[in-house]
Amino acid sequence: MADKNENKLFYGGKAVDDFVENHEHISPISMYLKVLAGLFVLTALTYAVSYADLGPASLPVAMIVAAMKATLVCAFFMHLLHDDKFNVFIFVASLLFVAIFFTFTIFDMNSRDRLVEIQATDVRRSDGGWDDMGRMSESLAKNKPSCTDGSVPMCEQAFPACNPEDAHGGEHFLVRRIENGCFVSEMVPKVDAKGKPVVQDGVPVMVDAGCVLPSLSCVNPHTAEGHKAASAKPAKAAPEPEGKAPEGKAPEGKAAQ
Amino acid sequence: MADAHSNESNYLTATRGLKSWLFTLDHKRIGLMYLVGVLVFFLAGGLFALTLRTELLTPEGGDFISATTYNKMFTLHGAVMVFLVIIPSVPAALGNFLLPLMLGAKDVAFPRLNLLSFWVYTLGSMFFLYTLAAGQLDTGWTFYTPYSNTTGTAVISATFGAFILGFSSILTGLNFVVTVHKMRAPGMTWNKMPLMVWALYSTAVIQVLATPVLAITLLLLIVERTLMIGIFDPAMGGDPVLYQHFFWFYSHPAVYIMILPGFGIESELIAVHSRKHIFGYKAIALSSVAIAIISFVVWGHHMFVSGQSELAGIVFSFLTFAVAVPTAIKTFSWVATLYKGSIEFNTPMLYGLMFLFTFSIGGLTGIFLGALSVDVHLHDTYFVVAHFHYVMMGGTIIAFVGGIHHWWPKMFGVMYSERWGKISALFIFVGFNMTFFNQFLLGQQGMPRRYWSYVPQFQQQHILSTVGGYLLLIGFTIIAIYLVHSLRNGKKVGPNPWNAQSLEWTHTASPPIEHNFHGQPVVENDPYNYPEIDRTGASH
Amino acid sequence: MATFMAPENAEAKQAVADAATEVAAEVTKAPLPPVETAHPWAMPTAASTFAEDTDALYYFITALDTVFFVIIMGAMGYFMWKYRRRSKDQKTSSITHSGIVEFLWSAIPTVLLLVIFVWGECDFVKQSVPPADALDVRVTGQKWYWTVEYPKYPGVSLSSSTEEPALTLMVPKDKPVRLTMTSTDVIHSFYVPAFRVKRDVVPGRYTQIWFQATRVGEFNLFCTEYCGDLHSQMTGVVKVLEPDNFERALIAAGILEKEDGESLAAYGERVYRRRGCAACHSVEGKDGIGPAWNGLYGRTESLTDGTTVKADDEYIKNSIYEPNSQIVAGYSPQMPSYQGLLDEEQVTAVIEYIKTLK
Amino acid sequence: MGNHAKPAKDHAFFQHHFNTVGQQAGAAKMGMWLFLATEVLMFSGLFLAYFIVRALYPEMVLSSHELLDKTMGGINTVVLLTSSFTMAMAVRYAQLGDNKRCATQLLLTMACAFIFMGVKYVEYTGKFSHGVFPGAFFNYDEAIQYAHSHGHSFRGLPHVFFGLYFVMTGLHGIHVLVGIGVIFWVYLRAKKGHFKDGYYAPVENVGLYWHIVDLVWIFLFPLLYLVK
Repeated sequence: MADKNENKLFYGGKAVDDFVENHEHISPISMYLKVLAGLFVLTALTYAVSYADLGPASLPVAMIVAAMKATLVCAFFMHLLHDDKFNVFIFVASLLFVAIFFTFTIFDMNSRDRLVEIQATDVRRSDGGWDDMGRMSESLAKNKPSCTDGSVPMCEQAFPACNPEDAHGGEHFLVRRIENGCFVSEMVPKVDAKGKPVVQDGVPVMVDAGCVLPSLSCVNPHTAEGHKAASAKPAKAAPEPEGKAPEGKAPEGKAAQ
Repeated sequence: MADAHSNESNYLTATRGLKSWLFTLDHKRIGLMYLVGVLVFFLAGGLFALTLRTELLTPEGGDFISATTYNKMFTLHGAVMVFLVIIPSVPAALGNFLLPLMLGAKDVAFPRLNLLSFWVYTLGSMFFLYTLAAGQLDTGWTFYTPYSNTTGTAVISATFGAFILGFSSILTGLNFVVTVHKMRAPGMTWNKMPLMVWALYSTAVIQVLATPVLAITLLLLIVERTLMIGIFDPAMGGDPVLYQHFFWFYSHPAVYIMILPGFGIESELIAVHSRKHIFGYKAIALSSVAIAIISFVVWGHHMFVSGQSELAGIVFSFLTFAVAVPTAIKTFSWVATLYKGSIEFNTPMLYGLMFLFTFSIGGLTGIFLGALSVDVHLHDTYFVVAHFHYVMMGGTIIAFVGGIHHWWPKMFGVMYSERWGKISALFIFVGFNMTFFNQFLLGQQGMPRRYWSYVPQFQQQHILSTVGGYLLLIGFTIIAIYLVHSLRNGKKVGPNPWNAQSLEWTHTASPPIEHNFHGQPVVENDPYNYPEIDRTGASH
Repeated sequence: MATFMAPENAEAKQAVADAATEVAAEVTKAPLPPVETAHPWAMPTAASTFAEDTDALYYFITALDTVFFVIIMGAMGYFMWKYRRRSKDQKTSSITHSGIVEFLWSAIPTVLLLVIFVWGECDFVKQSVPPADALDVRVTGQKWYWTVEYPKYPGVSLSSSTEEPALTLMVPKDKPVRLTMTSTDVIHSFYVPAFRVKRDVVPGRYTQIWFQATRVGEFNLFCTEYCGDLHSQMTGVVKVLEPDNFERALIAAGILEKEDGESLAAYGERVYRRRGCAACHSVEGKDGIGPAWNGLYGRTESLTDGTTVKADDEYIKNSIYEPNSQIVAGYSPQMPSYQGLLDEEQVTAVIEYIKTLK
Repeated sequence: MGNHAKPAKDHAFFQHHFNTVGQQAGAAKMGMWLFLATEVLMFSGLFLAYFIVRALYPEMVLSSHELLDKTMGGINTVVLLTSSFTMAMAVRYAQLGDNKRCATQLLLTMACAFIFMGVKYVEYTGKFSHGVFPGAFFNYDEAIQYAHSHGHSFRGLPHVFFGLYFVMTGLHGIHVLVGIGVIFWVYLRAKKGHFKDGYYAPVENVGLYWHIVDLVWIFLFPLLYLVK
């Protein structure tokens, strides 16, 4: 029963007479030129906009311009406008799955940080006691400046500070802390601007503008070198942060950098 | 092994010599080469598992292997079984052989890519073998950071191997999607495709969409380990939980890459051997696609207790239950297919029925793990181990073994010993349940997974589990012996020994000819329209 | 933050000390008796308020699953028997689908699954929000032991041991307890089956669980996130006490000080067992993650940088405070610094203890 | 364009397992689109990592990216867009069966790709010479000095940002190199006059690949170089 179809041609499940199927769309050169011009204009736009300080709007604007450029390339250079609809579907579906990936992961990251800030958190002080960071960040949250604005940092607490010094030429160490309710990690030079060591006994003790940044004992998994916060002395006569929320000393804090 | 009914050469005899196999573009030969690879690694992975089980006979660690060896063994067992056995088992081995035949095509759309995919698989497995030689791997198959960043074992070669295997998987998936879209025979509408094809198609969609994320995850892991850029490693400013998101975005859909083809085989087995039209064809077909899509939004249930936000956990739990529904629909449909059938208890059907038993347990126990508060207790315990073995082994591997038995006469034109087939099926059924059912009980009592020594109260169940493991070994050994024996001494069979209705049985010889069909087959019939079906209309 | 006040006068001090000795005798007995056992088919001992909730849902799902399993397998078994092939040309039904049946077996499981979801979610939310008056406990996971500290009781510290089930966490009965946990190396997971609580302990971040124990006794503590060679030995014992005894017992068990009349070496041995040294250093000649301690003192060790060093007091002290400055050949730099965790007296005691090991 | 019908199956590059040339071309193109989908998802991982790092350490990303040269990035964007245009033209000439013009356009595309890689080389070596290496090799002392000399200062952990920068642009660069390879392959085929009678799928598919490389850069450029 199969033999009767031996010499027939089929395309898309139907018998066809013509062996060659023509379904391409050939665009005129002028159209390609127009698209290229459009792309150049948008590039110039996004380049120019980057010099204008748009603040938080900067990212969405840049992304919208990029998306417009991408649409031009897809629709005309890649012929999606005239292509088999299923190919369009494949491309859109891939973007959809990217969206799923982004949405859920970012959702977790966002809701998680808030939770850590509210509940998690007590940090071991240099004297071995514990401070309740949950309450600190609560009080901070009341008049909290923008997270991206690093100009008024307050030194509240250090997170586990680690010391990847072998990896970094030995002049810096890593400190994680909460700043304005935001997580900040920094590589801090072991010697401050005045040449004063900020490391005592191999322990990162940050003494900066009246803020004491005690740190947890820390281990760099790469060298497994551990450090333990020793006593930390404030440079100015700031009150010992004995489990107290630091509103009092926060305002005169100064940027570490 | 020449065809008993004609002197025509078949795909096995068309050309000769090693080169004609290694550089073949014939999907059937590529499928067979995959089959050999998969079975070799199944043996290796199984032996790793038996080593673990033997160590666990006593609560004290160290009476057979050291903790370090134990950790390497369970890592290799997991990695080999996942990346080298289960993922390629049904799609790449059986699927390659069957897909064009079932669609009425002469080959897959891209035969060269298909061969490349096989060679990429071989290359990836070489990296795993190199890992064995170069200090092994002790991270668990999930390569969680920061452990994988800091351990001294050969993480890079293993992850690079998995990275390469990912490409093999992508190429197979891509090939299958295009083949299903473009190469269907005239008359083969979407509603006339065998359910095996639907399952392979859904699998291929996941392979194409999820595997690239695994590739980038493993690449980032390699970069993290060599350059320490600080994405995943907390010591460098990264976030270890982010790694888990990246990993499970691939690896949760990947468990459906593993099980969906098993569903496909099950549909064929149940329908053919009970001579009934499959019940709820559309529901089964569409639920495969639904599972493929929903599987992308449930990955967070691997992270309920990992420090993921509670809110995210709740969302993921809800979606997890959503994926259970299409799975339940399939199971009910298979059972309903048996209703008023003519059930023959031959070896493939025994595996089909065994699948229903074991997979039901696997599926139902998934509900425990989807429920948030219960999962907190059961997470990372033997309950999870038992659950995924019931799904992956009781589901995919049982279906795979059943599929091999079902299509063996098509692949080689010979029949194996039915009696030994039944005996080994019994061993596997008893051995499997003995090995893994105990582990549910261990898990509910709090026995953590990946433990080399344990508190003495768990010993009794561990012993049972280990004995079950050895029964499985006996069962699989019997299968290996009678199948190999049948190649030379098996009874020759005609093109359609089961009297099935899909194209691979009705339109070509056993074994098939080199180019699958004489001319272009045209589909007029439903693939489940068996002659025994009573058409008088009085059956309702 | 309420803080523990040291007793003021001598009398009170003596009273506490007496009580402490009394309880200490009870809690430091090693090894601890085997912890909870239960019937292999049942859930483990229920010892927290969550346990009842979790078990209720667990049993509900079990019952539901059993019903469904019996239905599915019953139907399958019945069909297998009823419709087994009797003759080659046995006719079969032409039925291909049934809208109503398919709707029912989609809808009913959906509803039941929703019930389970809501139930599990409510309990989970309850488990996620600790009450404000909970007793604070800090847990640090480290390869391969737990350290537990109580901010309210400065100086109190409990550690698990990889060699024997060691008292790791003490909590009062019927009082909520909040654990704030972090890890110093890789991910661990804190799991007490009897309380039905589990949470990963992640480096660089804090995670938190809480529970309220309902039963006095001793319970298993497991690490359930794979963390390396001694993962399966990263276990401990959780002890639930009557609230009346809790404070005294905790101080007795948690403060590690040299007792009157105790030899320095004996004190060193206690430090060895209580401060996690045993996780890596054997005293019986088996080299573990770190060198064994017997015969160590006075030996000449060759280091990874090719030099040699004599294992004297200075070297051992340096190895405790700055463990990775001198690594013995054949070992990897894995040991955390004990700067600030062990005081001078404890280090001296440990060195004395090493001297006694031949 | 129905004037080049060849009745028999003796079309030069027809593969036996297809039924018609149209089926073969359609399958090839669909395969390419699926491959592009995998590329999109693969790069999405890197973009997600970027967004997460940005969310965790906003001031770090903002202070670090100042060190990248916007102008160089801008030039590369223009170069890559131009190459996309020439590639589209090459496909057009292949559709028309004009192998000679097609080859010329492919040559221009390759030239642009080489310019792109050249600029990248200058950028990379410029960074490396000042200690700006990815991850652990980042030399804080040199890099901070370098930043100060340009009037910038780092906040936070620039090694993470530059780690990501090198991985993202590096992986993109690898794609450009692969692109040069495959464009050269179709260039040789165009030279041999293979593309005629409606057979141009290789040029079209290489074109699609090249455009996706362009697309990735369209997003990389603002995110890494421009965004404040």
